[in-house]
Amino acid sequence: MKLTAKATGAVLATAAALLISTAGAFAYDGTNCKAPGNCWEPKPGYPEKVKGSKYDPKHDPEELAKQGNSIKEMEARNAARTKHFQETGEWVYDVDKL
Amino acid sequence: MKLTAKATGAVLATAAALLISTAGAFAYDGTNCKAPGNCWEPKPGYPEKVKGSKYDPKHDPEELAKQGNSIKEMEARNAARTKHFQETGEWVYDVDKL
Amino acid sequence: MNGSTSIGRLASASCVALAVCGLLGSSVAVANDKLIELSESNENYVMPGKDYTGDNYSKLDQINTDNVKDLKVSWTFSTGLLNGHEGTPLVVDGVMYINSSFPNNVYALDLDNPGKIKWQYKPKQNPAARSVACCDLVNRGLAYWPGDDKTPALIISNQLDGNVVALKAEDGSLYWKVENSDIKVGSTLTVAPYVVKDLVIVGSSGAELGVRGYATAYNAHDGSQVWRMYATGPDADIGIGDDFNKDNPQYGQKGLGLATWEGDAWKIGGGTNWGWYAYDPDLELLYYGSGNPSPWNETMRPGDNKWTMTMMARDIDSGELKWGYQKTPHDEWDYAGVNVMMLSDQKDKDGNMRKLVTHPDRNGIIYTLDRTNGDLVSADFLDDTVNVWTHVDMKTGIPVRDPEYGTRMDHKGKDICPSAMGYHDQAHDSYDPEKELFYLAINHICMDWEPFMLPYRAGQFFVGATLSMYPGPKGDRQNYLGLGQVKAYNAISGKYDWSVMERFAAWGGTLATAGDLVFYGTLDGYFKARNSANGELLWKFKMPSGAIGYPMTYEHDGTQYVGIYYGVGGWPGVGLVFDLDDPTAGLGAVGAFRNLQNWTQQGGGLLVFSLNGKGPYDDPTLDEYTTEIIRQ
Amino acid sequence: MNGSTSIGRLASASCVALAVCGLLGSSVAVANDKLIELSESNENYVMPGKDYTGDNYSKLDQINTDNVKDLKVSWTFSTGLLNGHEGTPLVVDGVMYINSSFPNNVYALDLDNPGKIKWQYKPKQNPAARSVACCDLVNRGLAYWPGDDKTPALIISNQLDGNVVALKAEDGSLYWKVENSDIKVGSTLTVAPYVVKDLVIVGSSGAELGVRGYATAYNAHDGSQVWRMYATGPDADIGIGDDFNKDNPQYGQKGLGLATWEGDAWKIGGGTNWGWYAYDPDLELLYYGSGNPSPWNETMRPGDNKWTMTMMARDIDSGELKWGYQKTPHDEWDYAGVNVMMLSDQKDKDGNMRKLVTHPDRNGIIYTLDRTNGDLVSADFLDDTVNVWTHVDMKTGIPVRDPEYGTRMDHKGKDICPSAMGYHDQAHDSYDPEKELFYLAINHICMDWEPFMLPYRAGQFFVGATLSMYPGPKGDRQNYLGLGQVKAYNAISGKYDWSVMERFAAWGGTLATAGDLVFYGTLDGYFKARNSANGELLWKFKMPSGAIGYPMTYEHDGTQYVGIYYGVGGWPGVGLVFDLDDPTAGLGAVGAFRNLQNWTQQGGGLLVFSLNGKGPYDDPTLDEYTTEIIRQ
Ligand SMILES: O=C(O)c1cc(C(=O)O)c2c(n1)C(=O)C(=O)c1cc(C(=O)O)[nH]c1-2
Ligand SMILES: O=C(O)c1cc(C(=O)O)c2c(n1)C(=O)C(=O)c1cc(C(=O)O)[nH]c1-2
Ligand SMILES: [Ca+2]
Ligand SMILES: [Ca+2]
Repeated sequence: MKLTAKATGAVLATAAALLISTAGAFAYDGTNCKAPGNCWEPKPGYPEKVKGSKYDPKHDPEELAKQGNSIKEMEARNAARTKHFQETGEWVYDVDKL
Repeated sequence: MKLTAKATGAVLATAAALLISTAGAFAYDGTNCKAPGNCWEPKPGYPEKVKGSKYDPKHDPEELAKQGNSIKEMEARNAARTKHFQETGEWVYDVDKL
Repeated sequence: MNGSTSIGRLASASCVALAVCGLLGSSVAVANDKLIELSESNENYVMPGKDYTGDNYSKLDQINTDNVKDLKVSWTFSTGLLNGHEGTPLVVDGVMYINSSFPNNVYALDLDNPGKIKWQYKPKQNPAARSVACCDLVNRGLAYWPGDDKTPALIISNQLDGNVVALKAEDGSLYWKVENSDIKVGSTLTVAPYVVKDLVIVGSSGAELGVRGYATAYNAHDGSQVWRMYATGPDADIGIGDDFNKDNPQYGQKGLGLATWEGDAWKIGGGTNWGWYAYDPDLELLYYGSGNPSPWNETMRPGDNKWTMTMMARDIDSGELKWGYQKTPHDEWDYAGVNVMMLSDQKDKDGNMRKLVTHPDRNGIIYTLDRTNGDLVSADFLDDTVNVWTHVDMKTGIPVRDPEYGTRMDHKGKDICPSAMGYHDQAHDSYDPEKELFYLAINHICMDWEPFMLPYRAGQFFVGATLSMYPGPKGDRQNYLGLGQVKAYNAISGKYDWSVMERFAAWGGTLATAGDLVFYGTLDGYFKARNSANGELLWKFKMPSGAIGYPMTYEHDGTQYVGIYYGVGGWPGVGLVFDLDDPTAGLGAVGAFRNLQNWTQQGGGLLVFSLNGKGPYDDPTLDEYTTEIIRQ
Repeated sequence: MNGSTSIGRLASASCVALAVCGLLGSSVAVANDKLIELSESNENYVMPGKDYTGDNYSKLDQINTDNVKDLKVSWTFSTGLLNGHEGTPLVVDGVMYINSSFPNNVYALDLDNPGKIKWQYKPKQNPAARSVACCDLVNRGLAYWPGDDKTPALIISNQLDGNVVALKAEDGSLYWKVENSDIKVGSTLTVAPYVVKDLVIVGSSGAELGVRGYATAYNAHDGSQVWRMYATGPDADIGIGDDFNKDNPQYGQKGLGLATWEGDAWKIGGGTNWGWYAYDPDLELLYYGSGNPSPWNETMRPGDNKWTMTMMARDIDSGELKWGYQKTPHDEWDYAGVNVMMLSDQKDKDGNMRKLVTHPDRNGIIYTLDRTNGDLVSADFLDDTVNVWTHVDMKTGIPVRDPEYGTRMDHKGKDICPSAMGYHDQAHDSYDPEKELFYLAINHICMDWEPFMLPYRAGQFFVGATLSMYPGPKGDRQNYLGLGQVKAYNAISGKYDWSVMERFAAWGGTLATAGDLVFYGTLDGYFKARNSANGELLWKFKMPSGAIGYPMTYEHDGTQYVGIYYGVGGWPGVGLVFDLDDPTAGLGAVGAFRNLQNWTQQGGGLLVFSLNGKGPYDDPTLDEYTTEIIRQ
């Protein structure tokens, strides 16, 4: 069941036949890359960028920032815990008690 | 380990010894019965009736009636369910749908 | 029949005789005969205790003292629920019926392929039921009614929320469903329903919430109520007629359900029945025990509190109370009297053949009565460490107290043995009619007890005592171990042929077999087999979780299987189940069983054992989706 | 070593050599060597997949094709929890460490007396964690760090609530505890931690809630963070340096973590890693896969969405990404790329010995890469019913799509194979280095998929697609059966030596042994052993509940044991676990697995098997409270 481009065999033949007969939107195949590893193309009729299109998710930057902020805070708390542990040999999880 | 009144043996002997040496309130032994099967006596210093005593539970008659009322209602609902079942061969639990 | 003289084994012949004599209505007789007949087969297990004797004894001897060491798991089933799993499954005609803890799912498994569920019934229950259950969210089993020409065979299940459901045995669909207990007033159902003739007997729970107990008989055909009898109140409510206790008037007769209570206290006076039933088809008497009076605080309820704590014998058709013996008048310790009733026919000390009922009670005494009329035959301590009683007056039947261990307001009772859990609680024991030995699953727990006053509010806990429980004198009080025993007891000699201490008790009970074996599961999760003649431990298995149910056995396709539920819980497991720490929580159980969590965790399911694990999947292709292997 | 050429088995010798050469810091080298040494012993099972190769292969052959029919349960343990039980226990020096579903209790059992719990750790977790877990409340296992002269041996447990706890292996007491993931922003932990040297590697979950994925290395000594690397965003965050993908520049190199996303979408772009790790001690590379981009609705995130869906090789000390191969650029189907990585050393088609990493991906393709540099060696369909791809372009590595089976807004994709569950999900597979065969636990599920728009709100589900799932073309679509396969795969020939359909899939994975056996548990609760050479079914056992974990094996006191968790759940079990009916609920799993409940119910525990059930309780007096029997 090899599926390298060069492979042959019943399975691939079926798949290839399917490809030709297929209706619907095209899919990108990696032949029109902006750069290596950056090959995506929008499907016909769909926007290249969603911003301003009818598919604009209109993300709230505040929501988008929440994960990063939360991680920063966790890292700071963890660092404080480790520091206390290194200094005292005692692990205190509750940072209010450090 | 027989413990009929007539039985003897180490266990009972111990128990009897205990009885004699025991301090504290007396316990009724069924020898002063008002009637067969009605033999209880209050412990010394405890009331014969709690009503009006410092141990009066002051039961609320409305609370005391709740179980009886609930059972009457359940029995009526069950009877309605069974009647419907006997008449139609169909069991309907929701009495609002009978 | 192996020369057995116990009633269940003789019953079928008698019943046929009765039916022939025209004493029983025909459809009634048919259903009843069918159940008796089924109960006699080694392939079935149709009711708690195996047959109407409740002796939980099987004539199967394929597994025996020689080969029990080769007992291995054949197959398993998880119910999908935690909380304690009590009771034991039923087996009828190659189908196993499994009960479970709240919300009381019911499963049917085809023994030819138990890996696929034949049907399942998963009721949606009001979750409020959880908060009024006293002792974990347990259920003690199902009942089977064999059906007749009008009505299909039924599986009956009591739900914690107070509903009784009858399911078609064939497909699990609902046939009828009635309300028996109202959780709004604190009344629940944990008891296994019990089928006699065309009646379904249903008990009640909730004496820790002031519930006035009753037993009800429903007509299996349509769920209609045939009779309902209470433990307290007017004679008519209790089913007391003119001939009540006629052979033992000293036990008390009329009017006592009111006269032994102050005012209306009988209306909230407990006496539920959530334990086990037995039935004598010749005498047509149903045996069970009523539970503790309510509240636990004795000072609040002057009087003997009849007919709580009573061994009862009721006429099955009318519900009438034929005799009743109150074991613990005016209870001061929660010695709820609902324990197992085991019927045997044995020669008494004088050599007279007697029809007996034996009952290991919570109060530390094991009673044997003449089951025809309630005559007291013997009353023995379950253990020599019982200290609340000095003895039972055999004439009056009254147990004589040691006042040192009584309880009362403004007093903290100490070192009281047994504790509120009794020296025996809900365990379903067994009786070997060959050896004339009862295999008792005993608690070894004592307590301190301090009452307090509290008002009655319907649907709320109404106990009024704070308890500390700990191992009895023979246990390890430092480590809270040694909380149970297993004993082989002869009701005629009063002797214990053998006894052994258990770490946390065999809370669920025992099974005896003609293989000279006694089986039981322990709270700490061991399933054990002992030589029933001498107590020698022959085999054990570590189950996923502790047992609070009792083992059963059946034969299928020529192989003997032994089944047992695992799933720790019940009263001793409440600390584990609800994650409680305060030793007085769980009505004192948390402290006593504080170490149980170091041996077992919650679970919920069934293990089925056989010699060398023989079973349906010895052919591994059974229940395969396909046996086709594609090779390239 | 049996002539095995797999890396884990060669690693120890190499490491010792390295240490001698002074290339490794001494304490680091010691801990690492110790773990490798432990992993080589048949008596231990110290990490997921048994050793760093992740091949889950054991040289034990006491249980083999001849005698596996005599495999019986030796002992059992319930964790006290329901919900799916994934992963497998660890065994180190005669002690077994057991993980469990939420709240992630940890248990240590002494194998000499597993009936008594050696220690237990029961964390109190914020119950809110339950509502942000995507796929049941699972946990994939524990890690063991062997300790050194400064710090005791540790058991590390990832909690669903995002905390990582290190417990002293000796007594279970807390050693350190850090916050890795914040449930308030939808981030959880289900992945098993992974120990390499003195580092504890921890992944992340939550791409169904828009969580930007990362892997973190903590210092085992004090919980300090050594490195944290993301799947998306700036190169520095991802650990991309100058030599990234130097041998395969066509995979992409710098800047793509930003350039392949529109705007800030990478901040909520998924790429969590909750699957399995492997490690090559010679190359000092850590292998794992990043998961799906977020949201599932592809229209909302133009671009290749790098480096989600990527096979990654990171330098263990620095976390630097040495090579990365994105299998599914711009995912349209949730083909999360986190699956198991299995390291093998095999001759390629040209006869050259290669250091390989094999990875059965969700997207229906099984990849084998040169693990030194990421060269694509082979990419085979997991089944010939895959229809989303026509082939993989072996030069660019890009899989070529059949547009018929793509997804997009305002379009309902139909008959897409594989479904979102992939033809392979979290199963931990195995590899037999003797036979050079991979034993793959495969899904056989297809789907319809319809996207919808939704806003991102931190901590809320952010999926944007409605799914219906059903059996693949070889299954039984009428009855929703035939949802899985087990296959033996040769990565060099690309051939499947044997394949067999399963009713509901072997969701948890497989174990291969030198006894010529492959073991696995199925969702419907069967534990099976097949002849690993030809697939023949030799043995099976019906477990209490379905399996979603994978088997392990160890030797203790000369006896070979096989262990496996039961406890159905995970993504396929969400319908059962949360009692859901809507077929599109559970992200489509409820419909596909609607029939699972007819074979199994929830449970949670461990079964341990041996030949004839041999085990510690063969001496039934072990762990008795007393052996004294009192006879009267
Ligand atoms: O008085 C009652 O109504 C009532 C009910 C129950 C029950 O329903 O389980 C128990 C008790 N009492 C009780 O006293 C008791 O010891 C007990 C133990 C158990 C158990 O299942 O372990 N249930 C009950
Ligand atoms: O993207 C994620 O963060 C994430 C997490 C998890 C998880 O943590 O269990 C699963 C998935 N995705 C997932 O896509 C998936 O198929 C899946 C299956 C299971 C499981 O345990 O059965 N978990 C997860
Ligand atoms: Ca009670
Ligand atoms: Ca995912």
